[in-house]
Amino acid sequence: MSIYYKLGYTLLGLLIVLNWGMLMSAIFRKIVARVGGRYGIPYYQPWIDLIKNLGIRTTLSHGIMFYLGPVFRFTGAVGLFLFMPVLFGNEAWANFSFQGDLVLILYFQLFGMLGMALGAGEGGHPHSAIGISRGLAQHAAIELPMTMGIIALAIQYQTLSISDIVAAQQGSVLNWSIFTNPIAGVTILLAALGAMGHSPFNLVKAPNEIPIGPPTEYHSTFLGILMSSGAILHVMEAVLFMNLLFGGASNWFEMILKTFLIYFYSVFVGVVYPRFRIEQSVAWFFKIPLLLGIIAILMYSF
Amino acid sequence: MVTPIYIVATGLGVGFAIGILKKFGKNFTGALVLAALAFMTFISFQWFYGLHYGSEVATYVYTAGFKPPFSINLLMGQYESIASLMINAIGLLGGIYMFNSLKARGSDAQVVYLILIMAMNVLVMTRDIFNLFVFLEIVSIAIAGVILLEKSDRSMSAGFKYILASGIISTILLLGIVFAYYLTGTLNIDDFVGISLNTYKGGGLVIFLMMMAAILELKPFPANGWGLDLYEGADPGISAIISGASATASLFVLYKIMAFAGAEWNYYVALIGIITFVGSNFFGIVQENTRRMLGYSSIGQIGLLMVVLGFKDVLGDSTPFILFGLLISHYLAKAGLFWLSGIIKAKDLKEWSVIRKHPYFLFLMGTFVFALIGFPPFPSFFSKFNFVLLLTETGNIAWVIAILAGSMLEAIYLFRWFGYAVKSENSHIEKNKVCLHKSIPIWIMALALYGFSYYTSLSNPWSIAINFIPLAFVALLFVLDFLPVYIKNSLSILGMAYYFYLVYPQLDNMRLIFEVIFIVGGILTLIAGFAYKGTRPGFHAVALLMFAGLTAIIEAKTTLEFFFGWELMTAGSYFLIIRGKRSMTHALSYMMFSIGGAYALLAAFGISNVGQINLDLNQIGHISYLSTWAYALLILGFLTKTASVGLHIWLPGAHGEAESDVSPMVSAILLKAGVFGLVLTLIAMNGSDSQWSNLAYALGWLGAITALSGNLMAVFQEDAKRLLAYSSIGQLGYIVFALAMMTHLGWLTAFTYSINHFMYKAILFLTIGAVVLRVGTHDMYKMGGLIARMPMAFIAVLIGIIALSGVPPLSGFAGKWLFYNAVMEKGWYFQGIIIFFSGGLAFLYLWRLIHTIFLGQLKDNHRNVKDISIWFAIPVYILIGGIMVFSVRPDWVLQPLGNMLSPFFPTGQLNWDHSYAYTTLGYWSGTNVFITIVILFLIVFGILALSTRKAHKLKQFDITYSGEKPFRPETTHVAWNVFAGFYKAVWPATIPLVAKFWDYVTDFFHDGAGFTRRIYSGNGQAYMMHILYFIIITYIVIIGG
Amino acid sequence: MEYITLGHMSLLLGISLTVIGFWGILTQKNIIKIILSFTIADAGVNIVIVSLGYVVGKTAPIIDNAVVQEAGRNVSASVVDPIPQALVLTSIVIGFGVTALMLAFAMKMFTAKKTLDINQFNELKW
Amino acid sequence: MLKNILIALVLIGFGVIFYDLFMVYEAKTELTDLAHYYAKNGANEIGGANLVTSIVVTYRGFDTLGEVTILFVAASIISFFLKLKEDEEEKVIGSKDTTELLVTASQVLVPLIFLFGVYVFMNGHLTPGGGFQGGSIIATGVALMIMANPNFKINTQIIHWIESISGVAFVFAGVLGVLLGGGFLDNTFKGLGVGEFGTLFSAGVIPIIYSFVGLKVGAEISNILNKYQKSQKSI
Repeated sequence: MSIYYKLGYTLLGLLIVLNWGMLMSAIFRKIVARVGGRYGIPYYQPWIDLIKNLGIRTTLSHGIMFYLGPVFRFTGAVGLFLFMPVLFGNEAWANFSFQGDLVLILYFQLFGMLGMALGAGEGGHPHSAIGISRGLAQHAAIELPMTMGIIALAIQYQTLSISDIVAAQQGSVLNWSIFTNPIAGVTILLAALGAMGHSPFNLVKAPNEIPIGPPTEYHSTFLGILMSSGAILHVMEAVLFMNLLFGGASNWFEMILKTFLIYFYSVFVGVVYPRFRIEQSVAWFFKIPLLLGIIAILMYSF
Repeated sequence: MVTPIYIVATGLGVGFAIGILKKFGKNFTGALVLAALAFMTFISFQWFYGLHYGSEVATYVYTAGFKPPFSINLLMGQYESIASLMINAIGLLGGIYMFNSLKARGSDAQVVYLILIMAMNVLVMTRDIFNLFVFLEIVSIAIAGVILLEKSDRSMSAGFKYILASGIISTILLLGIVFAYYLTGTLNIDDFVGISLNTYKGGGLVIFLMMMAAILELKPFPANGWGLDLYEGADPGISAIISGASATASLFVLYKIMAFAGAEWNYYVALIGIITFVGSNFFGIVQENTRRMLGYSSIGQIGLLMVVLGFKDVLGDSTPFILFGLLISHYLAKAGLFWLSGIIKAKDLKEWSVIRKHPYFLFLMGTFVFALIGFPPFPSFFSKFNFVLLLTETGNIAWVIAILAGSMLEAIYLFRWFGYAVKSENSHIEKNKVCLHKSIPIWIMALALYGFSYYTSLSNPWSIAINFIPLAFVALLFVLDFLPVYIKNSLSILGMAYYFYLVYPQLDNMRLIFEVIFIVGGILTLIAGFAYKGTRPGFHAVALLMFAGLTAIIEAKTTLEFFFGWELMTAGSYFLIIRGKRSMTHALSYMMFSIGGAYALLAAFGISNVGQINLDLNQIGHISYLSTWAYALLILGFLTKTASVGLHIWLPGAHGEAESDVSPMVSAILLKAGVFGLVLTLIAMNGSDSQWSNLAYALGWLGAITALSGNLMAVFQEDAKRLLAYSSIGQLGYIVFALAMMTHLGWLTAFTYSINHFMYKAILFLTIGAVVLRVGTHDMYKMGGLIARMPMAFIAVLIGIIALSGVPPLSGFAGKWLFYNAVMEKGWYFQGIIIFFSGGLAFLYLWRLIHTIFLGQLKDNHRNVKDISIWFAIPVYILIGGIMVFSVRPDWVLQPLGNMLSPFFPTGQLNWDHSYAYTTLGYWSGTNVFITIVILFLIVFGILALSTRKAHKLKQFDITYSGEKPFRPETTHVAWNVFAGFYKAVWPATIPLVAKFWDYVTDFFHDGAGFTRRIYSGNGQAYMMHILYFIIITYIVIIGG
Repeated sequence: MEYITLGHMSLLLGISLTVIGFWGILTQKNIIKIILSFTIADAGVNIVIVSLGYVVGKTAPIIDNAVVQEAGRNVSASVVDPIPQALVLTSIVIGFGVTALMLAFAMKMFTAKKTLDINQFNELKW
Repeated sequence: MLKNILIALVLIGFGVIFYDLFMVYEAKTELTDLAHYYAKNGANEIGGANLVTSIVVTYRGFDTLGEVTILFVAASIISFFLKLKEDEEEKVIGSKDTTELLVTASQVLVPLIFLFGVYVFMNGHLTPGGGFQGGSIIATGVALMIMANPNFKINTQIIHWIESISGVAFVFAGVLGVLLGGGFLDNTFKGLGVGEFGTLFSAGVIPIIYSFVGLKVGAEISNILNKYQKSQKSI
């Protein structure tokens, strides 16, 4: 298939993912509101916001890095999509995942994060800095169990290629890693709570503490870009876990279903549990998840 | 050829004659004495020359016209000529040095001095044991007299104690002599050698008495309190004579008596020697008084020489080389130091900082100190090397350990002293005035030292191969030190470039990589040096010294050359590090770890030669005896340079406090020397048939823990350069870990990391250093918002941290990707996970680095700082270019690396399909990923640019914070202790256990020495008791036992 | 040691004098007494030297009429060993020199501190 | 207390060592070869009746040179060590005047003592005695004079002259030995003849050298005594 077809498919996929991501965030906010006894926003609110933000023509900038922050962020999000095989067994939807494997994904997540951190930094707003420092600390903590889980899977399947991992889980539901390798699966899911960044691990944005944290100074187009990349990122993280643990997806419906469940698993946890302080969340990841991770790997060390 | 008897005749004749001539005034008599000494020196020199070049043969001088044993005869042989030349030469120079102090005491003092020197000559030459005793007495009395040149109660009581001690010793000696005569009926030493005394009834006892006297003359530990008081109490000039000439003479006496004492004494001499060496150096570390400290050092050195004498049968033909190498270094260096201590009137070590007011003296002091410790190119270096090798060859490993331990102790206090001299506060001390006649002898000693260094290196069959061109270049730079920076800098760069051009054809790929890192890296960092004004005294010479050492270890074919280069590199880097503002203590600990490591290497090289001497560097690939230990020692030695956890405590301070362009030299470049060493060792280990898997496993864990602790500590630094220093520790941890995996992928990772770390750490250190030069502080929280003032620096740091963090698309990711594959393949999951976690931590400190310095709020006092100096920017951007190339075409680097490694690790290579790299586990195309990401980036950027093209820059405080507009950067810039929350979670892991441990060790030694040295109560009777007990205990050990 | 000769007795005397001298050196506090103990030890050693040169029943090594008449110019049969006597002469003189120097020291040390207690002269230590 | 025990142990230890030495000793019945040689040839090689003197001055003349040097060094050290400051030079040693007996006795005895000393070192090669003994005897005379009169002034100039001339002469004789004779300090000077055995002018130049030694020793010791006496002024 020629590169143009591929590009076409990719753009289409991106569009789907973007919208699905925005819908999910809308649903998320709705649920949170209802749990809080409020009515909540209409489902189309994110689109309105997005259009509004993109519509406003900003005239303000804190400088070049501030300017580049969203670019990094969006590139990171889209890149994640590009390097991730979204649907299994369909070359068209495998995007550019032939260019790199799991390691690429793991490290490319950080691309957007880093750029965002720097851009927000130049904004010079204390809240941004505070949010970022928390985010980095928490991410480092998440990294540990997450890596352990993923390594355990990689050992199990003796590969670092996501497509191969997915392929290995085909056939029956029982072939899913979550069943074939439950400990690693649980480890990853616990770490995923942090990765998704909902309460109790939402200290980074921490509404009503450091209002939305890093992006404090961003507005209009910048904010629009940030929102859309956020939406994409949410979906892509869900997709990652789907591919690793839940046998991937062979069509869009399956993909949407699975990502929805994965995503809302973290949302439900979020609405139940109050927010952790940073040292609490870090310490939390160093307890149960770490222990499970160690066990998961010990299983393969002998 | 003037017969040596004229040495005596001149000495005594002039001495007696002065009684009449004194009315011509003290200057005249003084000149006369000097003339006599000059003549004596001339005589012994011509004999030395004649005997050394074979135009003369060893000659007996008969007195009274009768042949021995009926009359006394003297012998002038080769060793005699050397010894007497040494004695007379130092006598002459000392006479010049002390001209005034002798004059002040009148012609009588001058006479005593002259006769002292004369008598020592006779001690060396005489072959009659009783005559030996007579002149020994003359020497003792004369020394007791010259002590009094210094008019003080201290010197007086020191002299008295000395007389008491020597009185006891001579009593013992006399008893031995007369009984020897009683038994054998002769007093002639040659006869003793002929007829073995031991065969006589009671002969052993007689020998014992004579040996005791001879050994006690050498001030053996601990029966040497009187000797220490002597060194401390006497005029420095006299101390120089005692430590130079009298020690030489006494050593010769011992040598003569050992000739007929019988072989069983060798062991005991060596034993007493090693006890003296270690013991007195142990006490030396707590000395605050310079002269006493030098005294301890002298006694220690003589102890070492006793060890050599004791092993003379083992060492065989190389005994003279080793003995005289050590003796001459000690003789020249110690004389020079004592004389210096006479000019620099500083009793307390700390006050030596005043020497900085005489830069040339500082240079001399450095020369002497390094010669004492046995650094190249000084004779002691070659002697120690040969000594250790020959000892290990014959399996005396315990002795080697003891010797190295003693040298280590000596290094501790000498370098502490030197550190004070170079660094400690000196504004409150006023400069001493220097008279020419005092400084000339010191210069002569130093020049002689260098001369002998060259001569020894030639005369030592093993060291001929050593390449002295770089050293010569360094020497040239020392000479040209007065020139301004830009000349010296250009010169150095040209020199290094040309040298690189010379050597690179001879190097295989692996060595070439390191040579490039060392030399090209060196050139790049030197370019930054153009930013400095003035002459920058001493910098270029020592920097080039380090690079000379680095290239020497690359080119080394033999262990000797390697060790030579290693020590040069250590010396150079030490000087570079100690140049930093507050780096006295750090430089010291750096030196201690380096020397410890160097000695570990030396011991390992020795072990690799057990059984047969084979200097070929590949010999470490075929270690048969104790191979695991040898490899452990080698690895340990190299880990001190890679600053692995446990041996790392020197690094943060040393790198953090160093000058802006020195930090990259010692961080990005120097650390790779340790890596190179590890690479050599592991290759050898891999090829050898020893059981190394456990060793590698331990090394792997060590690397992982190093990576973790290094990065973790880096997270909590407030000082930018220390942050980078800790990050270096972490990065080196990765490399060590990767090497320890001992697989193809592992080594590929290691080399990738080495190259990457060289590039981005150079970028970061250079840029941060340049920023520090502009803003004048290391503390990040004092900076902020600098992106507005120095965009060039910001971009550099941005690229640097992206590369370091390993985020795609930059080259850092290549390392990470390889790492995952290597770890998975090797199966070291836990270590691997620790490594990856450390990689995560890297983000924390990298973000902090760039954020607190360049982002956030600009401080008022930085509102108009300029961007970093262009001279720093040039190398930085060249390196950025390098990173970019590596990022776009990783295959250009990785493929050759792979080919290079396949001979060592044939299995498990990377497979390449165009730009795609495949392992059994994963795949990755650096080029394509780079292209994809860049395109994506540009598209998004374009869209944003279109939509926000009218955007204008806001002012600094155009933000609202807690409902109002801030106006102080300090209150708005989140910079101090930003990871407080994280710290609350992980603080237990940040306790500096290692530092605590080393502090404990230091205290232990310090207190131990401080307590035990109290046996030197300063009471004359106690000292005599020590002597008598020394005799009795030795008696019990040797005869009674 | 089948029978006690003059040699044995003087040797014993010499040795015991030496030990006594050592005793004095180690125990006496007064510098002058220490010096005297030294001379005692010296004397002991000198006696040892002489007694080692003793040959049973021989006379002094001076070729005078006594020696000549007794031995008809075969001197070696009639005199004791002259060498130790030569040596002892030397060692006596050396002892003299050392003692003189010590006394000078004692004198100066006394003028310096107005005491002769050796324990007062340990400002150099450790 | 502990100190005394330690001392006792030291003495016991040395008792043991010396006892072993003592056990080494067995009474000699004939001379060693070396001594035998001296006894046999000493007389005709050197021509001195006193074998000890022949050994001291000739065979082991180098030792003797050493002894002289030791005395000389000691004297020099003492003379710059005990040197007085100018103001002290003039002081008068305040001591109770010495007894009539001592003064008179000294006036009578000192010349005799000197004479005896000279005799002893002149005849060193014939009778027991020699340079050192003679010199010391002379010095006792000086000591007596000093005792008789604490403020007695010795003419140091003369002492120095005697001392150094005789010293130089000794060394010079030694060097002559190298030039004329068979080696340094060979004072038989082959061809000069050793004179008629047993008389004053025999044994080559031994009497002369010994006289130099005697003078030198006497001078040196008197010098030392002189310094001691003076240094009381500084107390």
